[in-house]
Amino acid sequence: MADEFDAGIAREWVRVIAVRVSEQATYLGELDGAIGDGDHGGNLDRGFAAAVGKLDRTTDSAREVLTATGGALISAVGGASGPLYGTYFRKLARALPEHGGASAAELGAALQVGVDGVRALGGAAEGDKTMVDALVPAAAAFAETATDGLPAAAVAAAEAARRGADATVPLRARKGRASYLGERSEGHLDPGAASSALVLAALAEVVGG
Amino acid sequence: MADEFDAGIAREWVRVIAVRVSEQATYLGELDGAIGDGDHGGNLDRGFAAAVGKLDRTTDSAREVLTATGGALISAVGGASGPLYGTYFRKLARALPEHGGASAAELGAALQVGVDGVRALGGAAEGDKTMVDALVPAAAAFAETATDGLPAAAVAAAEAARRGADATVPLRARKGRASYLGERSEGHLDPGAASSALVLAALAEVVGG
Amino acid sequence: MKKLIDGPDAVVADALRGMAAAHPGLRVDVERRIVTRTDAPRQGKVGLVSGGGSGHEPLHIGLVGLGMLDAACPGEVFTSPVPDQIQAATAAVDGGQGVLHVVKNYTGDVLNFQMAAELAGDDGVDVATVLVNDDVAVEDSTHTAGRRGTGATLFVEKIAGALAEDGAALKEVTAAGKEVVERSRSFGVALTPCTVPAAGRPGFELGDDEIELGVGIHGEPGRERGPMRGAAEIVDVAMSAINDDMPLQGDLLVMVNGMGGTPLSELYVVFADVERWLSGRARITRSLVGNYVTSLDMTGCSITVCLLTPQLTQLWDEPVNTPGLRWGC
Amino acid sequence: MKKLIDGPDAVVADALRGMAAAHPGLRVDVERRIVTRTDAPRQGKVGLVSGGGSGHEPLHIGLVGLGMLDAACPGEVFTSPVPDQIQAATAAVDGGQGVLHVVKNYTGDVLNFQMAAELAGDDGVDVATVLVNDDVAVEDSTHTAGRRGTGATLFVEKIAGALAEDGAALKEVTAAGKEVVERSRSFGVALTPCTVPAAGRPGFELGDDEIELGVGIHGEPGRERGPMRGAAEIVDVAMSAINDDMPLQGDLLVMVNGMGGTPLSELYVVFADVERWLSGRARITRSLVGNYVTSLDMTGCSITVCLLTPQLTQLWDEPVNTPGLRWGC
Ligand SMILES: Nc1ncnc2c1ncn2[C@@H]1O[C@H](COP(=O)(O)OP(=O)(O)O)[C@@H](O)[C@H]1O
Ligand SMILES: Nc1ncnc2c1ncn2[C@@H]1O[C@H](COP(=O)(O)OP(=O)(O)O)[C@@H](O)[C@H]1O
Ligand SMILES: [Mg+2]
Ligand SMILES: [Mg+2]
Ligand SMILES: [Mg+2]
Ligand SMILES: [Mg+2]
Repeated sequence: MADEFDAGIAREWVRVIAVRVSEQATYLGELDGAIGDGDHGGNLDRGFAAAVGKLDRTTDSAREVLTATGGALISAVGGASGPLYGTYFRKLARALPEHGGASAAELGAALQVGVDGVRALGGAAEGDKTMVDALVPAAAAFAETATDGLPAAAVAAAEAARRGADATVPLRARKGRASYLGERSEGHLDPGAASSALVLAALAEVVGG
Repeated sequence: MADEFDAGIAREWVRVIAVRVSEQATYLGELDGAIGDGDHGGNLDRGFAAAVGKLDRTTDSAREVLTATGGALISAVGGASGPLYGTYFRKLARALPEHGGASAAELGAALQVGVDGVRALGGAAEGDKTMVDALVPAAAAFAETATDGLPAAAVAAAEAARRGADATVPLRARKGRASYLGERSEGHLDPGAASSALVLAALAEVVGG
Repeated sequence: MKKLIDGPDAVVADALRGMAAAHPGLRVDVERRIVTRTDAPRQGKVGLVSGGGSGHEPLHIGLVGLGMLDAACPGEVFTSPVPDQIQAATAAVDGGQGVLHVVKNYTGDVLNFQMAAELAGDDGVDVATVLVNDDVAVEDSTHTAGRRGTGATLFVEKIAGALAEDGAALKEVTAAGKEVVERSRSFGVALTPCTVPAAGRPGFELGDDEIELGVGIHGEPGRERGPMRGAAEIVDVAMSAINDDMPLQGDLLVMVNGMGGTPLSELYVVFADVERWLSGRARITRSLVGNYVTSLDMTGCSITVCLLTPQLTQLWDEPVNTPGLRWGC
Repeated sequence: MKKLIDGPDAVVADALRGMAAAHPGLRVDVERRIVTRTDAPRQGKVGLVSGGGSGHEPLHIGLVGLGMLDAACPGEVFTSPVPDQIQAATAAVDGGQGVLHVVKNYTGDVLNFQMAAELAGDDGVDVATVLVNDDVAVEDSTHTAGRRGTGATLFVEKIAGALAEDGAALKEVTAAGKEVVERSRSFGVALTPCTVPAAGRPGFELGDDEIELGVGIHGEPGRERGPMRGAAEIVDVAMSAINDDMPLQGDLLVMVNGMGGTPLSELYVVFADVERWLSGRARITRSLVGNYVTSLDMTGCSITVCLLTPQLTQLWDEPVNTPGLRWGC
């Protein structure tokens, strides 16, 4: 049970995401195969493996850790999700204190800044059936429950992300590759929203929620 | 029951070959598919259809009828069998009397000349697993029984061709496409030998044997 | 899956090694995945950079050379290249007159090239972008990611490349590229799906008597799945879709492009049908028939049409010397 | 069977119609099935005629033009052309210096060209023949029809074509063609079979994990059927077979040729492996990677190697302008 989101936890977060993504790579690929091109699992697997390799093991700044993670994702992924998740981590990192760790409230604000970065870059709004549909409610839930402490806030965020992801199923995609399908995109879980739920679940896991 | 191989019978021979080849095209193609490239049925179907279209309907010379048939085969087939059957008919035609029909003895000698043409052009000897294995015994049987009359000689030739064709099954091919297969060509009926048996059976049919 | 490869993850690097060995006229950086002309950067010449997922060869790596691209950045199979890679390629071909990025309209390509352009801008390189979105099978609305970039990419690379070779400024080269995009449309058809090496099985399924009309170059589904039919009927669907979107008239550049697994003879059959379809409406004055913008081993074809102008025709005709496209030298 | 055609029996004629529309620089006689250079016959120049079954495009109809063939005669799919057709093509390109027939060693091709040569001889045309038999997968003995003609046909057409373009006499052009045959060897591998349109189903069957080693360009079986393996191992089988038959040394021209259904990227992977296999033994100084001598939609590739001499290299480099092969002009 952590009270502060410090560099060690940030590193652990990235490591756990990498493990979960690798475990779920086939599943994420299948989700993407249904309404995209099937590479989302492979893309994130490659990306987070690179991020683990680029973890700044010396710094005590969570901000530096996650900045490196964002950069690694951008440099290693290539697909739409690379720049988007890369931006998410880089923007949220930049919103963290320059040195040391962050409080729950600070992390909550940072997650919000991360999502704003994703929205600005990709142009997707809520309801467009993208990762935004999981990241937005997650950030909101985290901020709302931040006063209950890091673990509780992370659990709330993870749950919100999961619900947000599940809610993409009936939607018609308006962004990304799935939008080519028009109404045929309905009835499928968005792969990016699914991986976002996984990213937030990993956070809850590492802060001991 | 015909006593003379005249122009009318020659035309009927070509027409019946065309019908039988067309009926057996798939079968001949399958034989060729097993040890060649599968087009023997289509080749002969195209060739004899062209030959029927080129039948000289005005002449009373069997020689002229079959010369045109040979030419049509050469012009329409393309595969190995085109020049070979074309040569067979052209050479045997040239050995027939210039005008009118031929006696059984004359036709027997002509069939022999036809086979010699095939051997000279293709370089195949008996036992090489080709049409030669059917055409050679057929010509020999015809010549031997010519004194019994045209129908009897034609029946003997047809039977000899059939036996000769069947005897190609165990042989290893030494000519044509099947020779690439080496020992894998053993155990298959040679398609050209099979079609030769059909050509001779058609002769027996039209002379009323 | 049966493929002539030495491991599914090594395909891109191994193919680049093969290119390096086969084309001494190209500089191939296998490590960084950049193919450049050996004479790059050419001082005073606008640089042309393109790239995208691998699996569409000869696009883009086979279109580097005189009169066309200065550099290409291949990504993983069907995955866009990354910003660092594009930035490095951009830097490598900047001859002081700026660099044009030719980008196919897919979210991944757009975002990665956009980030690269920002990085290159930070390095002081003047970067412009032409976004190719020629695929009429996709509804073009604010409710989608917009039309996909397919066959017209080759037209843009050839024509902008010729203009850059002639010494035109970045603004002109960009304008010509955009003009080609505006005047070009494509429509694709898949008869059988393709298999990404890393996936090991076909990306989608098609019945024995089914085809995908309006397919993308990654096998993305299109307008409809329908029964198999003759080439002339398929051509009618494709040409009607193109013509409805951009009425065809005057002089045309037409490409009948194979998806990778279709024999050349069939592409010529399709071209004959396209010519018949157009007769009385427009005139094909320039053409390409072959495998240019492929989707691995997919069978099928796409048809791309560009409404020519005298200037575009002239630029099309200028010399080009790349592994995939060559004439005039 | 799903093919982009308008009826299985019309493929050859329809593809020729497409060629006619796409290549105004060629004279295409759809009726008689002859493709000729528009400037034929060229007085004082030896004419080059080749032909064979269709389905191997761009061979031969796509290799007509400056520096290569003067005429090509396509037969039905996988069936040799007929004597009248070859005779007509021969007459059409005879510029008084005689005509060379480039013939692949298949009984059907040999016999039909032989008859055509006799007919042309009767017309007073001096005809010589180069028989191409480069396929080492076939045992070469008096007990077979001899080795099949495959990839080296393109080498012969290019090199003899260049010499003819230079104004050499029939004897010299023929000798150069024969020299190329003597110095060239090929080996092919099929991963999946091809489907002849008229047959409607694959010509042979291969298991999901099986390949045919030493396959011919019509899918004829080769040395052995074996389990699927990596590209480097396949290259080892092919190169060892070639090297056992003709020790490789010095400067080589190497073609890695796709069978029609294999992506270009895989052919480059194979080329990289060939280069690695040769390292320390010989040097690739000229190369071709692509679909040149195909077998409809078959997947797989063939490797063809020619031991170069300075003269052969020079002839290879001379300008060529055909739909399928073009450089130097
Ligand atoms: N414009 C966008 N804004 C936000 N997210 C997007 C956008 N476009 C795509 N995505 C997300 O990216 C996911 C696909 O990622 P991935 O498969 O890795 O990339 P690609 O589509 O390039 O193959 C989608 O499921 C969606 O959640
Ligand atoms: N050199 C030859 N001499 C005699 N007959 C031959 C020779 N080569 C092939 N044949 C015959 O031709 C038949 C094959 O004919 P066909 O399939 O029509 O031609 P292709 O082999 O060109 O496809 C063989 O079954 C064989 O009987
Ligand atoms: Mg994807
Ligand atoms: Mg045959
Ligand atoms: Mg992708
Ligand atoms: Mg044949």
